Amino acid sequence: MPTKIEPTTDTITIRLLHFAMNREMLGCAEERMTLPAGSAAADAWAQLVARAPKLAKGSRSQMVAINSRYATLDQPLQDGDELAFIPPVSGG
Amino acid sequence: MPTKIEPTTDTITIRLLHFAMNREMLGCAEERMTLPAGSAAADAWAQLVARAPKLAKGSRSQMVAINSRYATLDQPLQDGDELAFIPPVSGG
Amino acid sequence: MVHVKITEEVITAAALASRVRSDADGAIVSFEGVVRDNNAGKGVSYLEYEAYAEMAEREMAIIGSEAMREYGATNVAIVHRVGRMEIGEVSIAIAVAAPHRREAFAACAYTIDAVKERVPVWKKEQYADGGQWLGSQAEDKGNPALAVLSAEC
Amino acid sequence: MVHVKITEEVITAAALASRVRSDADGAIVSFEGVVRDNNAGKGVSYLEYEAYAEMAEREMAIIGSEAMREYGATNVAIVHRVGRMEIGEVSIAIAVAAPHRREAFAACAYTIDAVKERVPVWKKEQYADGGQWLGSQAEDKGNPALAVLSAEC
Repeated sequence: MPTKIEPTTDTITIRLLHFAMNREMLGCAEERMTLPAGSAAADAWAQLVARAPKLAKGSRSQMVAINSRYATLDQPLQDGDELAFIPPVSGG
Repeated sequence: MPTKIEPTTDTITIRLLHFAMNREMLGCAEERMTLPAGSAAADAWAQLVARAPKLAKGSRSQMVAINSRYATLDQPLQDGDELAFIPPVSGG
Repeated sequence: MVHVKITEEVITAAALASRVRSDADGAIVSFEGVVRDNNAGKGVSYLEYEAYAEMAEREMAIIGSEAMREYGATNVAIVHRVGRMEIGEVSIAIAVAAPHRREAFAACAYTIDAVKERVPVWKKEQYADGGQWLGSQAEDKGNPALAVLSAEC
Repeated sequence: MVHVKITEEVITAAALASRVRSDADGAIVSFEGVVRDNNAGKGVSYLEYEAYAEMAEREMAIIGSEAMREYGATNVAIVHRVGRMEIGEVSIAIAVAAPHRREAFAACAYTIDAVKERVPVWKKEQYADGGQWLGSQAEDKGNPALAVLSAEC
């Protein structure tokens, strides 16, 4: 398990949303996560995979959304951001 | 005016339907026409054009239908056939 | 299954969608032709449609069968309204069901193209200053034999 | 105008058609995605759809704008249903109005293609013997950076 990081001015807290197979593997639809300031989506994903290793299989097919917009893995997160990993979509 | 042909065993009588601009130029939607046996749609058209010369302008764009099916101009007509000239269609 | 009708009643694609669907279909594509307020910029007041109804229904049935055979549609419904229609009213409604969307789109587009090309229906546009049958300005493309004939009269 | 919605209610394209039409439009093309009883031959009992609703509505609005700008649609409406759906129920309804039919067909086909490609909605097929999220078998095409990362964990 990753070390729990206490909120300080050097940390950010984000809202994470989980959907579809991700939600089922993680066992929840929504959570808060505290990360070191300057963290990106990739850092949050690493924490999720550490907790639910089955997620790793889908790593290469996830898209990233920050505040309801497609984003890149390396975009720095801001405190209060809403982050979601988007497994392959199948709407329509 | 073409000579009126009296019905005999050597003649056929067909039902002619007129649509759209044809109907307006001819002043009727339906008529009977008696023709010599062996006549084709082209012969009926000639009679119509003689009666309403304005039809001539559209001669090259008419299609022919015999008994509700597209047909050719030279197909011999049978007694009792329903003949229609189909000006350019504009449905939809 | 092909359903066709020429009617004077108000029509909608919605009324056709449930007719065409079967349990193996994943896509329904519908087309509605609607009376526009202009044609190439000229203001249109209303339209009048006229049909050779019996033949039109026969041709629409043939077109529907072609859409099934050649484009993979499961079922096709085509209804064409005749008589006077105001701006915004539906003159033709088509619904096509197919297992997948590409077949449904292709079959529906084929159907309306074919209807416009060969179903005996005519449209008269009414303007503030008169009316005109559409197609009457169409380029000659038909029967050269008739042209010769009429030249003789 | 673009109208979009993610909803748990029953949806139909019919309810959208009147929303999209303007007096200059001559064509309305609609698409309904319907729950099929099979996928590649395997029997399906019912479907469950899940969406990232806020983002899905945002993406659908962008897609609708693209359909207008790039394909000449006048107005576009897109509604996607979520929750459990039985065979024959409509999961997505799209209606597109345009002055002429080719634009309406192209814009509607573009819209459903784009929705399937990038709107965050997921479908779980339920069979007699279990369920499966679709897309989970999709080929890798995403973020190589994540693969490296996860390999480290």
